[in-house]
Amino acid sequence: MTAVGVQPSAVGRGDVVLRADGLSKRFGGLLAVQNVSFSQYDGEILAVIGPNGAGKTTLLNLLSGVYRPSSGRLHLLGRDVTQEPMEARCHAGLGRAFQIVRPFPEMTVHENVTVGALFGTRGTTLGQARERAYDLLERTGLAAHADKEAHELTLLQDKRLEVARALATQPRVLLLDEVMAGLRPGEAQEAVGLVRSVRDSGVSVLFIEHIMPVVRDLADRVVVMDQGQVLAEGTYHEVTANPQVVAAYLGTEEGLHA
Amino acid sequence: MKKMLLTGVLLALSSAGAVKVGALLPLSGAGSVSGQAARNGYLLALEEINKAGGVLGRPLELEFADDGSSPAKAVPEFVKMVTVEKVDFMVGGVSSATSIAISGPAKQYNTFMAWIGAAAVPVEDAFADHKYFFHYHPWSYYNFEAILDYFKHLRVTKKARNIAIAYEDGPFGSAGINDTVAAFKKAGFNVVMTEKFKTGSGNFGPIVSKAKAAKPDIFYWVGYDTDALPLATEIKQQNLNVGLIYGTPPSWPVGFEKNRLADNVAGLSLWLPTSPNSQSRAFVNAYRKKFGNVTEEYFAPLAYVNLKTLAAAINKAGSTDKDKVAAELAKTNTQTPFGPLTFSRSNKTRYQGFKAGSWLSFQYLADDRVPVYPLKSAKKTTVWGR
Amino acid sequence: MELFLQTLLNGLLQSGIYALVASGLALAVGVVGIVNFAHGEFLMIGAFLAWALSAYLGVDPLISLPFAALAVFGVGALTYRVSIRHVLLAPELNQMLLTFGLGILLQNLALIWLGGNTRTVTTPYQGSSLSIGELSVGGPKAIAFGLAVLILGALYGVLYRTTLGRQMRAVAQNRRGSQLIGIDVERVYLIAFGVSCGLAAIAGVLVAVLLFASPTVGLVFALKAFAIIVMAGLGNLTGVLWASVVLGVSEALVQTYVPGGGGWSDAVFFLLIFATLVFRSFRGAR
Amino acid sequence: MSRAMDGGRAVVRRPDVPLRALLPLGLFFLLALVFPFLPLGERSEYLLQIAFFTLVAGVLALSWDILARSGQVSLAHAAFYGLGAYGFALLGKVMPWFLAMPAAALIAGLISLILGAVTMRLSGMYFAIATLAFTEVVRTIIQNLPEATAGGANGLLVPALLGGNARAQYFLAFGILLFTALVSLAIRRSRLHHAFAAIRQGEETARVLGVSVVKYKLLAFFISSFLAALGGVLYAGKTFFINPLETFSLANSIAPLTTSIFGGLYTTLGPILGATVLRVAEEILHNSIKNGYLVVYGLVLMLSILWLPRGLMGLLRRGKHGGDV
Repeated sequence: MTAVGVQPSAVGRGDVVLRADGLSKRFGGLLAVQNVSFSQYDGEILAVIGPNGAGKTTLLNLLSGVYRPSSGRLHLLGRDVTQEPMEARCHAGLGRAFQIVRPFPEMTVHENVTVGALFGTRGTTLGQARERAYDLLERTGLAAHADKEAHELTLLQDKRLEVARALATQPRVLLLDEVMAGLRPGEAQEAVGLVRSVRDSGVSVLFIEHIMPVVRDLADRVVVMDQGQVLAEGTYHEVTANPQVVAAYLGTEEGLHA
Repeated sequence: MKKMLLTGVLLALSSAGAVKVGALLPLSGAGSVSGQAARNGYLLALEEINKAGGVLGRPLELEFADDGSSPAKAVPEFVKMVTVEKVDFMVGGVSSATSIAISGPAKQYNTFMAWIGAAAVPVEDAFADHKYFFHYHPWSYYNFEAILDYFKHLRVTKKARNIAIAYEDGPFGSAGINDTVAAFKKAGFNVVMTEKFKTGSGNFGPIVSKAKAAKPDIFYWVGYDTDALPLATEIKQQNLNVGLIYGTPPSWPVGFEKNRLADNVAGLSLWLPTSPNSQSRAFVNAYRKKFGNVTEEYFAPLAYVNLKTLAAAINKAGSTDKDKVAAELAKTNTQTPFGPLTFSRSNKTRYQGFKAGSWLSFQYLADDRVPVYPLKSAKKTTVWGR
Repeated sequence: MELFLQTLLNGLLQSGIYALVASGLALAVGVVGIVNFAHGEFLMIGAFLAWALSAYLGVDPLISLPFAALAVFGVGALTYRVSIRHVLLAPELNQMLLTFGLGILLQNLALIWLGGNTRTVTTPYQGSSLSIGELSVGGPKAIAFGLAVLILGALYGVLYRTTLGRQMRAVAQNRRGSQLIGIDVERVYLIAFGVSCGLAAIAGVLVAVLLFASPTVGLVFALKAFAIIVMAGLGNLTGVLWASVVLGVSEALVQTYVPGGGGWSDAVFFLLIFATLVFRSFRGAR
Repeated sequence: MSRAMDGGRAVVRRPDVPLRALLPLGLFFLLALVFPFLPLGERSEYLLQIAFFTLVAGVLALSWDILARSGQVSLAHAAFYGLGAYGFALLGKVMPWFLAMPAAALIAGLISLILGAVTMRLSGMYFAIATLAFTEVVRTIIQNLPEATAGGANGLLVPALLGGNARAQYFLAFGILLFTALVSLAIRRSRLHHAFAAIRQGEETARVLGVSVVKYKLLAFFISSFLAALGGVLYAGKTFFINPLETFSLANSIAPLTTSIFGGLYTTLGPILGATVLRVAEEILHNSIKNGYLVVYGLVLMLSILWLPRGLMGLLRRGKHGGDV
């Protein structure tokens, strides 16, 4: 076992923080993800887009450890985590926020974040975790709601909580699964600001998104998936100019600029 | 607590000095059938005793406590009887587990106990060194003596040789089963099958199939009333060719005698309401007068005898002094619905009442239970199945 | 060979009782998600109804069967209205405590009114059997098995072929959503719970004929029924039959071929269930 | 830690468990401690017996609740209670009671790890029935052991605890309940509380946040079973006799469940209060309604859950906050 929580200094900007090599996932006869390879660099915001059923969420589940890949390897901060369970990936520096928010319903907002802070990094004491959770609530604009129970929050607040909790684990890479879904345009803009501030604090972000303007505003680089495979990779403008990508999106009802 | 005082006006006036007896019974829970039967027996005895002038010229007062068929409930109830109600004597006791549980406080308070049930051998161990422990019900090993005696008779009269045994897998059926098998063998029988079953499950198919292959003369089962009909049904359906079906449940199902499947089924009881014994007839009449029906449960007359003999002993002792009453109760020699009662040593306890000779075997014949053994109390001879 | 075949038959016949008791519970717990710890007590009511009608009015239990079912359906519906309804939205544990209290209540009411005695029903066909060579098939148990198949089949049909059935499944999956699309959720729950209790009564009537009626008759079978429907997988009605058969036959095999096997039949029953659940959970792992 | 933004903190940072929350619990134990010395007159010895079994019920309920906090609603509590009782009965023959007691609990705790490991992936009804099945299997095995080893179906005589001295037994039970409560409080104030709650409220989410679910689930099992076994030791040493049907009965698995729900789940005081109120209520009913007091008892359980969906603790909390959420 190599060092668990690699210190930020160990990986300089521009280094690869997350690398997928030929990841595949088979469910019975269905190949949901097929030979997917990509790299994410430190400090980068990487978007994964693609039409419905392209295998984006399955890919995210492979990255976070919900599923084990049928073949292929995954490296996190230079360490092979292919066979590691979710909690070990979390300790190794991988955070995740879910598309459908999953707050712990009987905990207060503060307790929710405390859980992330307490278990996300080894050696954190309860006192430290509680302090860090308060800090994060302030950073994510949830401070006023600290003592509310999670089910009392609005959707936007829930999304903030989801991100705050993931950040509490002190990830080096944060996976965001369609966090903008269901938000009003104004709220989405706020969320974009939040993601940027996360990146500015030194966390690399990989996100799945349907809303193309958000992708355009946020992503440094875009990976396009279709039918379980990587179709194209590049900047937003590069991929949207790619005829294959356009074709893939035209084949669905969504369209590229929905 | 509502007083169970059943007495004439005069006696009521002097109730301040009543002699108090506590009865610990399973009035609820698994043992409640026997417990409720015993309760009626006590009430009848109490009425008769107080009508006849009570004890020591004072009324006899009886307090009931429900042990809920559970040791955890029995212990506080027992202690309450002794320390709060301040009873002079304790009677009752049906379940073995609850009786063992109260053996601790019983010794601590040196309680006088005239006990009717609790036939398992560990109870005998638990009370072996208790000075004031009178046990009326035969210990479980006496049951077997009576059964063996009957089977030996069947060997002579019906050439019965092979016995198949089915017993329930709880403490009731399993008590002393190894000794039973050994004793059958020693007496020259072939034990062709020994099988456990789960009481109440109604799952007798496999056992009867197995018995069929073993070709027994006697099918001997140890279980509860819940098992009687399913077993008889299965034996009929699989057409098991057997001389006698013999069971020893603590009680039999209500209405079983009217079922054709019960015909010729035999069993063991301390007492039958049809017993010709004059004491028994008197008991049945008095019971019918008080409660309007006839009980089938032997715990009713057993409780009745229990309280009557205790009251007699107190009267003879002339006081409620435990040693004096114990000395008198030990000298008991009286006729009861079960036959004569005296106290003598058992394997481990000093005062054991009924023993093997008190048991009788009966058969369901023409809608009734008819005694068939021992021959002195038999009304008919055993109907052999083949 | 004959012993072996008879053993299989014995197991199969016993499984009929299991499946019959489990069928009603499968509807309540498995389909609409009401954890009913008092199911055995509804069975007990059915058994006593059969006994009372037979003992006092001389009505054959098979004739009183629909009446018992209807009566207990009523009791179940009433129970739903005054109690279950109020804990549907509460955690499952609250349903457990409520129905557990209900079970104690019903059982002890029976104990007060009828005493703890075991009661048996007398019918002319009780000891009847069909003989095939040396093999014998017990009549009432065969009826129970047939009824179990019939009931499970009918339940399946209703659930997957009728509007009411579709509503039941919809309500079980998403209560609020069902309300939004105009399903009378209250009515669906009431019917499902009532029918579940009615089915318990049917099982009770058969149990009275096959075995006995007593205040505690429901305990043994309700426990096993719970285990069976969970082994089958909640909501899986055909699985209930298969699980019952597997368990019944396994018990019979152990009882026949293992010396002292009768003492191990419970262990086999529950070990199979335990192993199935554990195995399935690990196989289902990603 | 230095990531906090500048500027005034908009949030009041509260302590995890305010001390005043412990007040009712402290009162309970104070009362329990002086109980044997209260001038209860002739009723004192009888009430002491009731109190003993109430404490045991409290141990059982609270230990069950600790497991339930990790989302594992178990019906195997009778198994560990029974294993404690049997372990004590057998070990008590070869070692002094104060060693036999923890040894029996340790054995039960270790066996619980096996159960915990194989039922790891089960939840809800599936978990409940698997644990129930486990209990039945354990019971059957003990029932089928040769009489010479563990008494078989007939059961075992158990050496009396503390020479059968009721008051000494009471204080031992008091000590064990106190120990159980302290364990429960220690959990409440530690990372275990957060791990258990997170697993219960969302197992996968908890794992994503780095909670080692396997470790914490097993830990919950061990602690809970260890404590339940101590309850079993108390029972066995008090009643002198144990047999498989009674010690491993379903009732012993269901009682802690209903008691905890009645008192208030996932709290320290709730299960203890539940055990006390239920036992006292049962005794009062028992003494006032001669025949069929259990009918009323059943009714009380039903009404309680209809009126107090959060148990007695819900009542307490409501009082404290004056009706606010």
